[in-house]
Amino acid sequence: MTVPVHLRHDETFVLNLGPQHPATHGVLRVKLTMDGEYIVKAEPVLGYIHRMHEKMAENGTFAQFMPNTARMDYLHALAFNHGWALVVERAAGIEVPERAEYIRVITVELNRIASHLLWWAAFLLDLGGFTPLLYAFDDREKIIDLLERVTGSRLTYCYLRFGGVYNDIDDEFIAGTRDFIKRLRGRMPRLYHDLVTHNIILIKRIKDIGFVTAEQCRRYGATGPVARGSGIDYDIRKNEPYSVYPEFDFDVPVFTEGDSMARYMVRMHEMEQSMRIIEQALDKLPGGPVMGKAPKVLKPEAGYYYSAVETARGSLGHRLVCNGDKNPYKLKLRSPTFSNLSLFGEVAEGMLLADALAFMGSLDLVIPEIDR
Amino acid sequence: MGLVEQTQAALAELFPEPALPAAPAGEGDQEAPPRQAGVVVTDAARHGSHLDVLCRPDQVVAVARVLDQDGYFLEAISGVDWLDKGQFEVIYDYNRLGGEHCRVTVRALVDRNEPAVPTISGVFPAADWHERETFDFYGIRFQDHPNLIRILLPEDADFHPLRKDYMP
Amino acid sequence: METSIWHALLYLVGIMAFAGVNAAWLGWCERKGAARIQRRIGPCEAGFAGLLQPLADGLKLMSKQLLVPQGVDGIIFRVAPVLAMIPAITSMVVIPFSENIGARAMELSVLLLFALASIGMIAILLGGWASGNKYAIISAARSVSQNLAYEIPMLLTVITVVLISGSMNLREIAIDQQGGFWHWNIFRLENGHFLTMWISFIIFFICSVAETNRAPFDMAEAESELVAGFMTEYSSMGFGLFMMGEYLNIVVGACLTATLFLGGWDCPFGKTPGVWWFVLKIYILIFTFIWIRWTYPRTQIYRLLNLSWKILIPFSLVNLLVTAALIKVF
Amino acid sequence: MSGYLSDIVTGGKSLVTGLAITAREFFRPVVTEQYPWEVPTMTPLFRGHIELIGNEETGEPNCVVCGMCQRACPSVCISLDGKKNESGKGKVLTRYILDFTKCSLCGSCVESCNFNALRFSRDYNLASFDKNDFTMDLMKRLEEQNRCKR
Repeated sequence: MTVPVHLRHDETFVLNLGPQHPATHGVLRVKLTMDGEYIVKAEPVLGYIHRMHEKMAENGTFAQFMPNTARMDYLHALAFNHGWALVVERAAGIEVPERAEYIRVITVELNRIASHLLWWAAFLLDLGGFTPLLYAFDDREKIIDLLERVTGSRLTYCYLRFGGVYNDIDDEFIAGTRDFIKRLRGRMPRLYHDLVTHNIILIKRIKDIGFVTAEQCRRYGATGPVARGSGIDYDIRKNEPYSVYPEFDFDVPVFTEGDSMARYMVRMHEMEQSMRIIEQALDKLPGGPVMGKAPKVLKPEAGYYYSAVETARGSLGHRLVCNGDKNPYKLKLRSPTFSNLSLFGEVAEGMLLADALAFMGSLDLVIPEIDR
Repeated sequence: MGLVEQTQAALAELFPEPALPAAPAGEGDQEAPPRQAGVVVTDAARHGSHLDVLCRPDQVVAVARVLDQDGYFLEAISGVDWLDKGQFEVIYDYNRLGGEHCRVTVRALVDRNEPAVPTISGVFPAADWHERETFDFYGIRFQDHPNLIRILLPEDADFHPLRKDYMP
Repeated sequence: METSIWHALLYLVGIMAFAGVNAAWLGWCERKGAARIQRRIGPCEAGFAGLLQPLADGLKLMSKQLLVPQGVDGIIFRVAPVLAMIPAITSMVVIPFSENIGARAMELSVLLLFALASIGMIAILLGGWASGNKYAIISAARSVSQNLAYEIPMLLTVITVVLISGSMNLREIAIDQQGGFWHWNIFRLENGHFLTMWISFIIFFICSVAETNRAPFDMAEAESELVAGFMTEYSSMGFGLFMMGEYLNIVVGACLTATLFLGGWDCPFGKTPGVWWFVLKIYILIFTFIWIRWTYPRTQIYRLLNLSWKILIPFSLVNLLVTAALIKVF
Repeated sequence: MSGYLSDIVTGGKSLVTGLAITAREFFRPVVTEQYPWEVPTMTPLFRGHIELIGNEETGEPNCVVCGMCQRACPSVCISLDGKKNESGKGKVLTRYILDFTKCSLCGSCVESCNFNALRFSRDYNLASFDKNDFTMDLMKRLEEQNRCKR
């Protein structure tokens, strides 16, 4: 509830939120011009963790860029792998066997739940609640152990290959995933909803805070849970189906209020939907190879290619320009949080500092993904 | 696919002379005769975008305004450095937020020595940061952009890293 | 209570020991309690079950260099942490630990306690203002408005207790509640006081949590917003003193709640009153402080002030009215 | 007025349920693993830094110095060279240095080697004060393994 107050522009002082600040989850710096505790103007300053992935893509071959994709959004690394694999497979015309598609969907959705769990934990930590973090990390640890069995790494996965996946999943993984889903479904109502979602302090802290209208989302290009919290029914898995998503029935949670509470509820429901997808994928898991045939050195046909993938934070786009030799000629990574954050300046005006942080937490920022 | 035709028609008024339907986008740029400005339908399954619009830099704002009316949102702005042809290329990607899916790619070629493209941050505020980033990496000046300064590189950097002739 | 020099010296040492031990080992209790709630173990390496951890922390804090940043008001910067510690310790003088253990039983001991509590508030304000750090200034402004907002309902609820016990002297209040838990102020059955006393107890407890800048109300030292609030610029013992001051405030808050509402050193079955009952009650209350801290997120400054001005104060006023009426009627 | 009261009642109830949940959690067993004392079990696919595979009898590395891993590595961490084999056919590995500071454990080298000469090692506590400890000589490491195997 941003109190409409006349902001005196003469007695303001500039406060640097970041780059070392507990609430910015990484090295984001926001230059706040403040009048007392009200924000007169907020201007995010980026680039503190910029590594120029796009130049690395141009210098290395297509396969050599796969490890980089996981270093951008380390919370949902598999979706970034998936995006890069998708655009190169489209460019080079590589077929992916059915089983590999299913394994990709299962691991990506597991990674999405892990990402939402970590977002929930960090969001509660921003709002001052310490204990939920430990409960969320307890669950997330189960997912990471499962994914480590299959991919070999715990956070920055390099699991997908052009034309399939690195190696097959075994029965222990499938059994482990089913137990995990049963366990999380058991804990969700009590530890997540009763302890936190229905808590009056939390409701008052994030309800009616940080209103983002659908028009603002469209003009700033915000996608993912931020857009779905403002009433825009846009999920790439449904609107622009890729991989084998059309074969699963899951619904896209959309809330129309557009405040932090709506974005919070969107992500909590999305965890439930991801579990549904995983269960259906495990039931319909076909046999067969996990690696299609792909040439060792890829030389895709010259042209312009674009692929969009739904990550936990929004639509990740790869704009690829090839000129026929073994290196990508140009790769532009459209990171979802880059656009989601661009509306922060406009929405945070007139807000309290504490509300601005609750709003920033509900945007679910991952800074290395913004700075690339 | 009503939406694609409808958008194509909306964009067609901007380009009076008929577009060359023969060469779809990016097919062997060198041999095919250079495409006139125009709208071409491309195969989305492979190239990701339904419509490919090649336009002159000064038409960029007009195209943006047409797409803004149709309810598109700006997904990304990327620059490409065609060193051998001595040209920069700015690619605008527009997409639909919800409803039927249709992605429009607008490409504008600009001379390499004095690259100047009018800004569309008036129409789409999302373009503000994307244009600053393209300026940061390529040095393409976006005319009357609210504050065209570097966004990702340190302020005192005097180089444009993504240019093909950039040697660290 | 004769006041010979030996008596004073004995109590000086006794209170300093009690304060020192409590300030250090409450940190240990907090970390252990938080760990158990979060289903982990907490400090368990230093000594048996981590009991030497506070010594290790204290040693570390003392060995660090006290940095006084440039452009800081030197004197106030150094005085503020000490000022945060003094009221917490001096208010232990008037707390009646048991029948014959109690440093000084003054007539207006309740009033003295509240005067000292506001000195604690001033210490936070000075600490925040003197360190010249923007975050600290915001935190100082916040803590003043918060402590002010929660002092009033606290006073109003204490007045209801004083009305019932008839005296401002903590010892008399405690003696008045002797003889079994049905005599305690909360469960006092005669002339229907238990009704109003329950509301006073809850309001008083909320206010003491807010007064010590704890848990849902830790606006002054909000880690995720103001980095470390007024303690941002303090290092080594400056920070240490502020932390110990906070823990001692919790002890004083718990002692006050125990004395006013839970019958001081009285045994629940009225047979063996003694100081251990008093200490047991304090530590149960302190555990609830810890318990609350590790359950709830932090409120926002507006909700905090609304809670006090719009809910706690009206309720405590009505409560005061009802108590006065009940006394008049019966 | 009713909104005011109902707000307090529902708020109070949610606070009490919150306390009840944390109380229940307070008494439940500990979930965390005490690391230095209890070591977690290692998954089969764990990726330590890479190491050479020696064939069982002679203990010589299987590597034929084809340089595929060197080319596949995105961050150029592997540098190896070999000399002509006396009997004239093929090459023998003389030096194999891995610069682990730049390695991103992507596995391209292990995948690109089709002579079964590389695999992921399984040691994970690699802390050291000196950066040069991480430019590892995998040949020496293979000899040590062979020596301690005998």
